Amino acid sequence: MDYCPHTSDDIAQMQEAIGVGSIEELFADIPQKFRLKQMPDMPASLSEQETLGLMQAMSRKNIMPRVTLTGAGAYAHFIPAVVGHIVGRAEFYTAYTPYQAEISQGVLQAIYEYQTMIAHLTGTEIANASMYDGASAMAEAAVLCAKTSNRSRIVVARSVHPQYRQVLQTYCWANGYTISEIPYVANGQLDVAAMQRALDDSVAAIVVQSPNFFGCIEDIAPMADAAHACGALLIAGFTDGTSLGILKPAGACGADFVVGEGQSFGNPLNYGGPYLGVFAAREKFLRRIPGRLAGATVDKNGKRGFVLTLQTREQHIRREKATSNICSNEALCALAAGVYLAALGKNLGKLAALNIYKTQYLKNKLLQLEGWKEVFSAPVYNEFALRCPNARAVNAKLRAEGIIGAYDLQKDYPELDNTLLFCATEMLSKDDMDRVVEIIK
Amino acid sequence: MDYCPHTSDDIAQMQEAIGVGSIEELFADIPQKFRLKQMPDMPASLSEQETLGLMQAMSRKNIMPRVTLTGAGAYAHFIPAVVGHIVGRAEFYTAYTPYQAEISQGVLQAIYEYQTMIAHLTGTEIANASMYDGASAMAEAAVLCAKTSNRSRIVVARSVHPQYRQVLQTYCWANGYTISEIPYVANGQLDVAAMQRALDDSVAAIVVQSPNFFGCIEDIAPMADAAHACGALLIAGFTDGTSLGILKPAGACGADFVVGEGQSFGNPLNYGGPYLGVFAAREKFLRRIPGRLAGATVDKNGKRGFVLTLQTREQHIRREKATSNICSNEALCALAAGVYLAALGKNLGKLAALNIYKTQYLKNKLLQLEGWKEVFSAPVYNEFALRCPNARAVNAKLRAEGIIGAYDLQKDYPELDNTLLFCATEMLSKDDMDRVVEIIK
Amino acid sequence: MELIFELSKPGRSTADVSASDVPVVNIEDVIGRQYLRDDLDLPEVAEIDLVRHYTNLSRRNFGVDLGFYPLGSCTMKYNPKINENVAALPGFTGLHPNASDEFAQGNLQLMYDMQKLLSSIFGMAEFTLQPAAGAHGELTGVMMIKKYFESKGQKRPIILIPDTAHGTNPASGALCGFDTITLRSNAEGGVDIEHLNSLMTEDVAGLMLTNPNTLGLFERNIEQVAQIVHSKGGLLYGDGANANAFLGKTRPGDLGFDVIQLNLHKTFATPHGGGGPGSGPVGVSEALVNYLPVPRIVKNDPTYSWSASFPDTIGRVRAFYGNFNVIVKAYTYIRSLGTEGLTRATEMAVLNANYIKEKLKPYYDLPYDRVCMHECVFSGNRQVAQSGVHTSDIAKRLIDFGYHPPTIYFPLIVPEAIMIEPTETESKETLDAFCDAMIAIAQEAKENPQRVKDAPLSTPVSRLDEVLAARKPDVCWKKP
Amino acid sequence: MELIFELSKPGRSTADVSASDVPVVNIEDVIGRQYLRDDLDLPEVAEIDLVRHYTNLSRRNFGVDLGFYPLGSCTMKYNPKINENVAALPGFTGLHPNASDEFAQGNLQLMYDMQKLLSSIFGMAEFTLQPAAGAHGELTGVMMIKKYFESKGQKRPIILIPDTAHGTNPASGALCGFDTITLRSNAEGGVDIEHLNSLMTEDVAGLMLTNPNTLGLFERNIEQVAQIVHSKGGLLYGDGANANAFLGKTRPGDLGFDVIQLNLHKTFATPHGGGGPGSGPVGVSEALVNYLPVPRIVKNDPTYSWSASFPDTIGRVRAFYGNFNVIVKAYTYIRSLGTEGLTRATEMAVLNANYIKEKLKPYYDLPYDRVCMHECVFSGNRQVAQSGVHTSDIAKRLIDFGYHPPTIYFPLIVPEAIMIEPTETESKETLDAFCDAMIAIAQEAKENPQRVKDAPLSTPVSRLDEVLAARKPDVCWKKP
Ligand SMILES: Cc1ncc(COP(=O)(O)O)c(C=O)c1O
Ligand SMILES: Cc1ncc(COP(=O)(O)O)c(C=O)c1O
Repeated sequence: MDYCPHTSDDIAQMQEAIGVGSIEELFADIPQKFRLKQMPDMPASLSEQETLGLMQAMSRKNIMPRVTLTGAGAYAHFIPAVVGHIVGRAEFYTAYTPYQAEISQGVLQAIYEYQTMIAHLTGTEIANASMYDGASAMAEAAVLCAKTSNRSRIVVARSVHPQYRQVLQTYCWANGYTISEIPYVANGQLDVAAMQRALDDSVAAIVVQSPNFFGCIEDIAPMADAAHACGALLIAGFTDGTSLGILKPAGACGADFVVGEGQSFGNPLNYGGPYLGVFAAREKFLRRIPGRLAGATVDKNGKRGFVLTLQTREQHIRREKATSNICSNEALCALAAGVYLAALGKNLGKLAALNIYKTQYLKNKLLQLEGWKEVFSAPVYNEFALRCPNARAVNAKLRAEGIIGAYDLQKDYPELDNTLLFCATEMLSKDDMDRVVEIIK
Repeated sequence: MDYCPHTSDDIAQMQEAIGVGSIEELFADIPQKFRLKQMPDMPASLSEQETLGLMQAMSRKNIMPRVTLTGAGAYAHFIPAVVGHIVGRAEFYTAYTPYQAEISQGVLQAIYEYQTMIAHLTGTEIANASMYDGASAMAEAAVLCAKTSNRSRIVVARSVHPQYRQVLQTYCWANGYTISEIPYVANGQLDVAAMQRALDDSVAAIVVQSPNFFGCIEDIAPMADAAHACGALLIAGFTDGTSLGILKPAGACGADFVVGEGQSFGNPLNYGGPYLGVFAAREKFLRRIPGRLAGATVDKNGKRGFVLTLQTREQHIRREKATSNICSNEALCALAAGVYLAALGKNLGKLAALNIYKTQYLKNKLLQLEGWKEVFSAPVYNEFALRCPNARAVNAKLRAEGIIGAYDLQKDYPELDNTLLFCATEMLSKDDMDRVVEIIK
Repeated sequence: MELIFELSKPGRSTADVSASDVPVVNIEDVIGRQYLRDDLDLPEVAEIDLVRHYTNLSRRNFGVDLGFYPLGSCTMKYNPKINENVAALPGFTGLHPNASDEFAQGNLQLMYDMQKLLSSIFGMAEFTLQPAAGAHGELTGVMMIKKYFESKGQKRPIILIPDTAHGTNPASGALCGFDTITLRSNAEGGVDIEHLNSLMTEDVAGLMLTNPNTLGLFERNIEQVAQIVHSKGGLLYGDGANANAFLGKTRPGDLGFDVIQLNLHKTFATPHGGGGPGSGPVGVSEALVNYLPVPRIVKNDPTYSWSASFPDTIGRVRAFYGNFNVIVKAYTYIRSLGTEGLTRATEMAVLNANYIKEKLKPYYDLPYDRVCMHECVFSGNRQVAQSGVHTSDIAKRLIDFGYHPPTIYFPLIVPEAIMIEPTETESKETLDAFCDAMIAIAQEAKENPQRVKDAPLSTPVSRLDEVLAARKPDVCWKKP
Repeated sequence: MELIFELSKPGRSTADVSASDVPVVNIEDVIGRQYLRDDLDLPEVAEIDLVRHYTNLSRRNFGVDLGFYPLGSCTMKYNPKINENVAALPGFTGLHPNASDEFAQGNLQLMYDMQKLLSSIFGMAEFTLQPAAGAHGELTGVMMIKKYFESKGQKRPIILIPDTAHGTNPASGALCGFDTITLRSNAEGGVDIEHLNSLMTEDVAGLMLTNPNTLGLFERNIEQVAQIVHSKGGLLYGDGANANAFLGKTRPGDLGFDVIQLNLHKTFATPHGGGGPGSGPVGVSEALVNYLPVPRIVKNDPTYSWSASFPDTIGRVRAFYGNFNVIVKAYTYIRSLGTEGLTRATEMAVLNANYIKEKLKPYYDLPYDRVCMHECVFSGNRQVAQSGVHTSDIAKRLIDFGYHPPTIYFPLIVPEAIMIEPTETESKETLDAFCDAMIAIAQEAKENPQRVKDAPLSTPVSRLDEVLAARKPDVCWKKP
């Protein structure tokens, strides 16, 4: 296959119009010694039917799980059919960044609506059009805090998603910022005293997550106060976005930035991507935040319309002084999130409640198993950590039944040996959970 | 789930506007004794997630075949991805019959293009916008011939698809027409001498199919001549529409009507429907044919546009004198067929050739098996009949391997015992066919 | 827009064909030159051009997903997206109809359950899912009536059809060899009982009744109508196209109908596909079960199978089993709505129609002023008289307001008919806005009739010359 | 159009939530009142209204599937539909990223193969697929450069960026803590070698070069450029956003690039999604392999697994493994085109750009008049001088002719720049029609400049007030 419409006649006529005798002449600027005769090591082209056959075979090499018991940064949720139908509209997915507002009102308005929903959900005043993912959104928020405050230390809770902390580490290292980690206490929440001790006027921001990586809900307001008291800012992450359907958002507790993974909002698991970084903030940071922004304005006749706005923040205008280097973002994923949130509406609260019911059920069932114990006592949304006699054996048994097991916390927290982080969403039926317990038994 | 947007406020306001105190009052015309208290025996409503779960489970009760070896009226072909993307456009599939031409130019033009492609493919001058399926298209053609000629006998080849003959029988019975069947000769083609004997001035039409049900290609021209010589018309069917990519169409051999199943053109197997009846004819029958027609015209400014035309043929105008009772047709399937044919273009010829290669390969391989013999010697397109030692055992073996076996001709032709009708399309790889022969061996 | 043929250029194509993995044979050798075609003149276009062509064509088409589509009698309700996704499951789309029953247990169960559900909802003894659309169902139903009398040795050449009936009814009767006689409506839009009494003889096979009829009115005397038809040994046929008006409220079987065809694409929310596909199941009372088309599904717990061993059957009306994929959508719809949902759908459909009727009554003539069911029928008589603006003009003008026009000039007994079926899936806001548009047009017809007659003004083509199209038909493009 | 919030009405919803099949607990008991939110003010709309809202919004958006989209530097080529279908296979969409490797062998093989294929095509030692877009790839690449010098114990605070570079290049450098110094272009649009020589010291970590550059011109002196950078111990970074210009013709690895990021959404035909997602793999030479982000895929025949045991790694730049589903599309594209197809794509892309360049040259200023690669850059200077019509006006006027405007005002060194990238998927007919439109606008700019300045005239909104939007930002709707 190729997708060039050119017939040999076309090519001949075009060569003539250009005034070259061959296509090769157009590549004359490439020094002869670097010209390829043949692309090396490449398989031959395939027909469309062969292509589909090849890719179907490859997809079938994956084992489709019957049940998924892990969350830990990505969440299995039911996606209403409307979402796919909307993001599948060619006008949306074959467009690019809406530089030309007049023929891009569709995407601009949809993103404006998305921003509004995110700001409300996170309890902030503003949100951008999306970041790459939750982890990079968190890292960019931290870099922003350090840059604008001229402070160079970031204080981060150890109960923040380990991968997020790694990304934070990478971004901070690249900018010459340092990181201090704050432990958790026995109930799974942040060690507030340790945080207090870590704060001084070198600290640009505190970074926490609620629910945190262990599923525990954090008490955000005191952290915000502590941060502000020392001139630092509070960056609050979240795990599963659906928790915002029922939990008080960090923005309402004084956080300056709320960042997190938006995948839960209508985006398939997709083995980790594309997802979307949610980035929301207090209004006062409007001119400093990274990423695109859709804004409302009027046309020549006073009619409402939407444009990309505050572009002076962006690299194509301020180049090295830009608020970040983001250019392509995750607009289609944000569109999906917007459609999802509009589709659920107030039912997002019901959905969150259902997640809690399922979680409590699974937790209680598992706790009846011999030798299983709760690790943290703080309230949880839809993830929870349990200590068990042999974590590896549990996951091996589940794997043998085509079930993706729980997240083994020892990977990232050596002290949490034989500790599994389970996740229960509306995708787990009672039968599924009973079966899981049966298998583990 | 339900899909009514009404809130209780809305309902109250609307009741008030209408002047009723309850919804029940609106049903006052239904005599009290016939009013249902409760719909009997119905399952409760389901959430969207439950609905999907239920239906997925049901679809998984089917066994998805690894290989399909039967054709016999429906054909497994590769459908280029573009087809689904186009027919999935909401503007197409959520519209209805284009009664209001000015906001239906999309479907009207697409159908006009479809009609044009079908007329060309079948070697006729005109084609309609689709019939229900190939069988009913054939039956309606026969009824039309009888109606307009005031003759009451239809002569049909026994080598026409048995189900098509059954449908023909039903339609003819309902109209008081009789049917005579013409046998096939040893090579699988129509018995021309028998046909000649069957013809007299009571015969309205001869009905044949090429390729016929046995896969054999018929010699159409002499049949057309014979029909015309006695004042009758020739209705020629076809089996797999892709054969028209390479075979001389019946229209080019003098047939008056060319009818057949259009499923091969971009429509999934769908366990038998929806498919579409192709209906093409000589120009002189334009005002008599059944079904919708899109026609070109101009608007007030002389701009080209399309409308439903010759509607005086239809039941909403002439009611009991209409050329048929068809109202809803298979427009979306015809759209798919149009997109498919436009996507293939001249490659339809290549595709037909590939079907022939595959067919010859499978036939030759099977003929190497002990006790397997060719039944008919006439040339075939992509179906062929073979006699074998034990037809049932062959299909049972294949079924055990998840393969849909060949069509057992004895069901419809008692004389063809242990005779299997195989079909090979581009969907069968060499490996598939080798494996099939291995299994049968 | 250009035609796909006008975009064609030799050498281009969208879909390619794989190289052969088996030996290439000489086609002339295996087929014979005389059987091969000389030319193959299909459009040659690249994928990008094909996709743009059809995508842009789609943008010149109005569908339910774009806006209000009150096309009376067609029940253009919203088509839920989950049904589309279910119907696209490979388990449903991928199976060959000749697969032996072992392969198809899911499909068979679905169709069997669907027949049972429809039987419950409509109060019939059994259903066939074979017919491909409503009119095909009518034909099938009338054939069963014919067969019924044939098997009783009775000659009944006549079938009665009300003057309000949809055109497919008389056409279906005629296509079954019946003489059709038109039954008059009475002043309140129902069956003229006296006329029925006078027509109903033992030469009459039956009456094809639509209830509620195409005026959107429920036949108040249904008990008497059924009694008259039955008393002469006739059968009562029901055109179920209007079933959205009574789900959960009453059942045709209880009302005395012997046969009824449904339009799944109307009542059960399957998309209309720009003209189809539809699906037209037919339900029958006990007396007619033996005449159902074959094959029929037989349940031998726990499996299902096809059987054609029903000697009294009318035979087949199409190949295979029906528009299976459409049935999947309708089944999904019924299961997701359940009893409550279906009943509420009917209630809201009827509420919406009555709401529109009340709101527009001051502005348009309402020939039958009584509570309506799921649709209401106005007449444009007043506008014609006032300023020569016809119903067709009003319809075209509605396009400029962003609406699909209602059905017009049907039913035939209402001059300048405007038949509005809002369906239950439209909100009060939508109805209010539509009524405002209708009222504005009524006003405009008085004040600026020419503007209405010039409509539509907002479409890619203006009013098209239908007379030219019919006088000089051009239904297939010819190379210039 | 109304906002989704303006359509909202209490009590409506599109998506429902299943009833609980497990015991319902009291939320306040398990969570605690203080952690629960007070309000949840999301839009409440019925499915029909939601679908109409977004469907109608989509119709106010221009995409490649509607028409020509010559947005320079963005490579808006046609996105083949088969790739969409492949990426939607449940085997690819359904797997959780925390699934153990046993579950994901298909995905792992796909990603591993993809890295190998990209390595072959670009002549690099190894690739990472982790970055989510081109700029993210730049950042990753520059981080590796930083790490490379760090591990050598060298302090090199500076990175060189040509004046033609895309804005993401300096921003990425800055986000890695580098000072960026601008490198001048010479008269023929290439690197000013003298300037490079003068800037290139042992304080300089490297040069970020785009080749062909954003003028669409191939760096003729690439060998010398690489030699100068390398001779001072620096590294040559390649911005591969323009890779569509040289597939099968040359390889960055052979040209001397040490790091290169790709934009799969440009070169390898994945849709741009109205702004994303993209995917920005980074390839490195042998010397930088150890610094690649983790995790990396390790092949232990016949299985594949993830490994994070690479002590010199820069770490992670995002969670999980990259924009997997985008990679599936790009992989499908590469496999279906194969060597021949990719080479032909490049050839036709370059042919198309040169064709447009030649056709428009008489009408618009062409600052660098030489053979271009996959795009060409004009200047609107002449039009400004003649009649005060600016490039932005020309762009808006093109909308009325049915085209998406080219990229404008970039690269910065061309005043009033008009950057046209036709891509290989556009036919000669399309290019001819586009050139006719450009020529007509040039004419119109002379004869009726006001008309051009008033453009667009055909859109649902006319020219929007961007100054107001920035002065009084309104980025979130507030309830009135
Ligand atoms: C009342 C009535 N009966 C029958 C039909 C015919 O149904 P179909 O179009 O599905 O054949 C229609 C279709 O419009 C109708 O409105
Ligand atoms: C030359 C060049 N480099 C880099 C980028 C950044 O790529 P992305 O938008 O994928 O982050 C772009 C995007 O427009 C570009 O044109």
